[in-house]
Amino acid sequence: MADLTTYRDAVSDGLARELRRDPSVVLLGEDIGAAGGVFKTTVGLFEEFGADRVWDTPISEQAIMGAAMGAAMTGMRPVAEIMFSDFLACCWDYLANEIPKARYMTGGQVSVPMVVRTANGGGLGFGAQHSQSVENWAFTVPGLKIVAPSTPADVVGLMASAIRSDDPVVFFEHKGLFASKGEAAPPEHVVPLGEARVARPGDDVTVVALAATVPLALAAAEQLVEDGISVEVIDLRCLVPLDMATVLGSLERTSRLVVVEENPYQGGWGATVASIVADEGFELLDAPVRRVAGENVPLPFADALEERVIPTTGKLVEAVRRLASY
Amino acid sequence: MADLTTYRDAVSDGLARELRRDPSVVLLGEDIGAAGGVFKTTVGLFEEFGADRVWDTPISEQAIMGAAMGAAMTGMRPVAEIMFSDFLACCWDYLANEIPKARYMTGGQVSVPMVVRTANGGGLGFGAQHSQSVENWAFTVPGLKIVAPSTPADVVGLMASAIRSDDPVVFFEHKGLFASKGEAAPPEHVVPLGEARVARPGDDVTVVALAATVPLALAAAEQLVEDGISVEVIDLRCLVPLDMATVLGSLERTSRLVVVEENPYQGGWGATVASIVADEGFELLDAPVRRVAGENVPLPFADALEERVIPTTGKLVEAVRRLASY
Amino acid sequence: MTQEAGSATRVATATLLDWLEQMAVIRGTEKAAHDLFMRGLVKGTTHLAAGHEAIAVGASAALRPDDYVFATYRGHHHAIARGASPEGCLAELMQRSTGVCRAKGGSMHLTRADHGMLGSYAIVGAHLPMANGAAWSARLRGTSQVAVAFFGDGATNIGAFHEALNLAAVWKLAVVFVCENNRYMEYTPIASVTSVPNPAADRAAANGMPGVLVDGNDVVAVHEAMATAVDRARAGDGPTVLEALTYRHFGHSRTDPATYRPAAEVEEWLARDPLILARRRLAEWGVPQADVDAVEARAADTVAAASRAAQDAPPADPEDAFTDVWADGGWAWRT
Amino acid sequence: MTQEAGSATRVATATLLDWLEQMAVIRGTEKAAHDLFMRGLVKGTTHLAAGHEAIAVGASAALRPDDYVFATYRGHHHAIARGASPEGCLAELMQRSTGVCRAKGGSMHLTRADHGMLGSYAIVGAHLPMANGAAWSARLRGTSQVAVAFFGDGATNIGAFHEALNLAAVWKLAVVFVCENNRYMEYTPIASVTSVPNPAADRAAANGMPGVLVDGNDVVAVHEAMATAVDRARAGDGPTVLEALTYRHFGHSRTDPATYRPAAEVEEWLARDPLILARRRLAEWGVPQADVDAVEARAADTVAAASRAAQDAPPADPEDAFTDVWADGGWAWRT
Ligand SMILES: Cc1ncc(C[n+]2csc(CCOP(=O)(O)OP(=O)(O)O)c2C)c(N)n1
Ligand SMILES: Cc1ncc(C[n+]2csc(CCOP(=O)(O)OP(=O)(O)O)c2C)c(N)n1
Ligand SMILES: [Mg+2]
Ligand SMILES: [Mg+2]
Repeated sequence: MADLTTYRDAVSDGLARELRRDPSVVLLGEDIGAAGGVFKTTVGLFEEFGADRVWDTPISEQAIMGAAMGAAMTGMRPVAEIMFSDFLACCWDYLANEIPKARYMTGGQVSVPMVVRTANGGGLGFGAQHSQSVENWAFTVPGLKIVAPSTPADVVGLMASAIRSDDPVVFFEHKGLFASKGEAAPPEHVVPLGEARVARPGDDVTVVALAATVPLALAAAEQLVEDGISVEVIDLRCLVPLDMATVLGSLERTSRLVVVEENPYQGGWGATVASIVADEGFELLDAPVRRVAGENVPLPFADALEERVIPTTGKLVEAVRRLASY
Repeated sequence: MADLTTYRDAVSDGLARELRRDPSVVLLGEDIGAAGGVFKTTVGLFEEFGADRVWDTPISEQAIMGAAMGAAMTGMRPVAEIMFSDFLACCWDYLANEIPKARYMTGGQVSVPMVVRTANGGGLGFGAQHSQSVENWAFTVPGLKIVAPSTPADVVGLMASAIRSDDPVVFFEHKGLFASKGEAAPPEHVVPLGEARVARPGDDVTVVALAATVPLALAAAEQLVEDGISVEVIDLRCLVPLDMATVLGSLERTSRLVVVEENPYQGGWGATVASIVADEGFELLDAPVRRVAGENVPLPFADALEERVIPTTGKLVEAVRRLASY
Repeated sequence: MTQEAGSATRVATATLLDWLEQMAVIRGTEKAAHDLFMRGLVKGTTHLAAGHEAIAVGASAALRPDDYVFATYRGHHHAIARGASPEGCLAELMQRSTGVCRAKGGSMHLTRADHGMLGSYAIVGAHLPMANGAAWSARLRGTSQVAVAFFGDGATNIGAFHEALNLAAVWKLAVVFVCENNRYMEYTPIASVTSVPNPAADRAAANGMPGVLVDGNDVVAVHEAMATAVDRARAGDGPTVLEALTYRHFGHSRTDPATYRPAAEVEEWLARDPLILARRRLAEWGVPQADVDAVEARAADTVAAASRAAQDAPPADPEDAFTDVWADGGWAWRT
Repeated sequence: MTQEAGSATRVATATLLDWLEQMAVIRGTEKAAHDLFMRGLVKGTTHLAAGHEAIAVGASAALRPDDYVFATYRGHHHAIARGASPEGCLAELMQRSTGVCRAKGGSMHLTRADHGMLGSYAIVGAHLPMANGAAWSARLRGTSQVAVAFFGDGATNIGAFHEALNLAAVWKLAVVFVCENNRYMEYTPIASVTSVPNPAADRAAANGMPGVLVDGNDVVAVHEAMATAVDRARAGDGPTVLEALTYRHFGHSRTDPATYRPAAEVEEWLARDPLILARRRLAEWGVPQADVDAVEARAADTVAAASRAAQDAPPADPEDAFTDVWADGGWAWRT
């Protein structure tokens, strides 16, 4: 079996590979230099690549995003870190109004090949302002590619594609996965953007998952074997491009869909997946479309409360069971 | 017949009524004072209520939102104007992380009874950064009530409820409707939050609309009479609270749903409506659920291009026709 | 121009003893939080303010009970200085139903609204504009309340800081902006990412208000500088930036061993511990050691009792996850 | 400290004649835009820069062709000063396929990337951090390009302004921040909502850089002050804030009659029209009126031809709505 590595180390590995390959790649963010990042996802990069490639910034999220954008427009491939994804709110103008629109509104004169990396998601007791899954914010904005890997190998392979992309990419690293382990990425590993992965094949119910809900879905699928329910787990990997072909293809066999997403139900990306299925896949369906999502409340601090409002294996198992017997 | 008034004048009327009624109501925003607002939606208020009730601010969207929040926490009912809804991106932290979470994360110690008013939507050739429909951004955040009126009377009635609400409300005024006319609101007019309005009853297809897509849907319904298709148009009025009872009730009769929303398809609020219907209303449906939404591109400047990417009566007519014959 | 504030006044001995006791309670509570974390009883993240006590106690002593305070994720000291009980704070950290925020906020969001402690906010800089709002509201309601925002050196480089200062000056709001300059953001020295030597005070002139530097480890000096700023604000003369120089005793948050700080620097600042400075001053004033020991012992008792009570308190109620979204107490978002 | 820049140097006569011609082309194009709007040929919103010409022309004259410029929604003058053709600009406003942005941007987003004119941005303040990025990139790539952000007085109160200045100073970036202070935001006087008299220059010191005031209607003075700032930037000595005092001849945007401005103020500034000032200087230098008339006539011809050509150009292609979302030219977001 291949070497195991953590998702956390895969982030710095993925960054290091691109920094080595392409001198136009440059990193910036808060505490990412000598400190190695507050999540230890840039450890060793400052040492290997030096202060000219790895830049510490002030606490100025707008200045970070603007600097990355200006540099991307003029020949660099900057990778900006926004420490917690909740803080995207402090520079949302850049993701909502500037970066994704520059090419379009200049009639194609300008490219913005940059990546925004950010630690996303809950489950660690960080409370209402440090635990959100905000990929649904980015999903509202045409012009952004959106990546959210679930395994260490995908972190590396998707990071390569993200950095090499001539389009702006928002790269969500899930805080709850940093300590998780998986096979290390082979050399030159590249995973194209927009290709979902069938994480577990199955025949009865299709479960569409992303990032931290992928291991959750796999655990649920394992449990459901006992019920005699065969679950196909699809890891979307990206929200844009969105691989609906894989989802609809799976439904041709299963006819039953559960989407499991960590962000709140209202305005969640799972709703878009569900609405496409309810339109284009209507004739495939033998049962209602279900969504297991975050509850529509802010995230509470206490573990016992947080557990109540984010998706869990138990909740998904329950939802699949009910749907299978519909 | 009752007096006609414009949607634009209804905004200042709605504000004036609450300013008269409750001394704790106070307005702040850019150019809202003597200038009467760049959309002329605060005309006359500075003159009637004076500088102590109507405050001009610098171009500091974060300072505006923070001031409103701090004042709301300490006994006032501020109404903040963010000139174009696109600029919510410049103070998104307040809508995403601060205002909607304060009550919850303090265990109920704090109330934030404030309203954020903003001019939303396209169709006027203002280009990529001044034309967006961003109610889908707000919809991703639990803890915000979301209002988007379509008629002058609703502007007044929903403004009353929004300002009197002890919860924070985002109030989207549609730029494309400012010049439109409708019956003036009677004295003491109050429309409760979260009650959809059947704008036109019908039997064959349910069309769910909001703000500027309501008149668009009504025009389509009128056109479709010639096809012998009877359309029920539901004006949601609010996204939160979301009146799904009215939508599902209508589907019990029509069994066919089209949602028409101006924001981009990806991440649009219509997806959430569709996903609820695909779940709870699955057995009611005789046909796929359709969404006529903005295309997934930034908004172009030229009229002929903008027309291609936002919902139009023609596109809705076509969608309903195809669905009716499904 | 940035001014330097001294500590000229001599406060009453009893006052300084009281301040020492408050500082000792805060220090003890921070230590208890640390110990409870080591024992696995405190989860999530915590940002201890040990070392910053003189700022909270000195500044709060210059406020009226009805004034408003807004703090950061590093806010235990302000919560306690404004009257939150150590028990309520520790219970919050331990996810007990008796926590000040019923375990829904956690360490980063301690709040006691009934004491004018209007919350702790975890997005750097976001609460400065809120303090403006509270001061604006006080003006509108015709009270003479003052609002205070406490924030770190790192917050001075974020946009909200600038917007807040400008609006406060233009509207002549009764706000005091208190920067706790502990020389570091998370792990990065503030000097390495800031364009001026005194990140808060040196920006005051750019927004037409006084910028004052004060020794943040000297509770008497903090009180004096704060009293001046508060008087100015209450008199309607507008806002002040007060930059208090200090140092944190622990790392940034519970996972940080703070190895990036030079040993000599740490030593120098530990020698200037605000409790040591207060004790030294009491000794200089001839206050008997026994009196000092008595207040410190009482503080230790307070903390021990608080820690016990918090540990004995019932866990948070999971059903509370679904309360307090809306003013009606519930969370319904649709029909 | 805010400094005042004079205009000491005497530029060559031919140079000043050239600048006058450029200013006349800009003025003529703005007038044409206004007329075309009155005739219903220009839709959407436009923000005319008539009155601001000396800033664009004087500043651009101090730049190299490979330097970078970022402007605002009020950016016609910068686009033209950087080499965008009046025809391309008017065609953009008239929604023609020959518009500089193929009618996808409009008046507020004029861009000529091949001339280093990297765009016009319509969210106040957002482009200042971008200019930092371009300068940072130049440093990383080892070129000596300079980046310039032009912005209004109103932009100085928004957070991005402060964040941009600080980072530029800390990283010693080759940026010049040029404020076009025309005394008003949309309809509100900047003085009524700003805490210092010179909204940009008085904030420079708070971020450790020089802040310079210059007469923005004197093209020679603007050029000189800009040249100093650009030299400083190119030499690696870091950023400068340049605040150019000026006035707009039209209202804020096409719907604004600008009745909020005192008649005497308007008169005073119209008398200080940058074109009048340039003509007067040429006369003082003894340049024959015929030479001046010749360049102005040529400018008028340029504009007239541009306006005709733009009117004759084909309308924008509706299918262009679906291009340029992604680098591959398309807009596919799903399979
Ligand atoms: C907008 C934003 N950016 C980044 C962070 C992450 N963060 C939390 S604390 C901190 C350092 C703050 O330093 P300082 O203001 O000096 O306060 P201190 O922690 O030293 O008290 C950072 C970067 C945040 N919470 N909010
Ligand atoms: C963030 C943001 N807030 C508000 C606006 C609306 N707006 C457009 S121009 C303008 C006035 C800007 O004034 P100034 O910076 O002085 O530039 P000028 O228009 O005078 O050139 C305002 C408020 C905006 N575009 N962006
Ligand atoms: Mg600090
Ligand atoms: Mg201006």
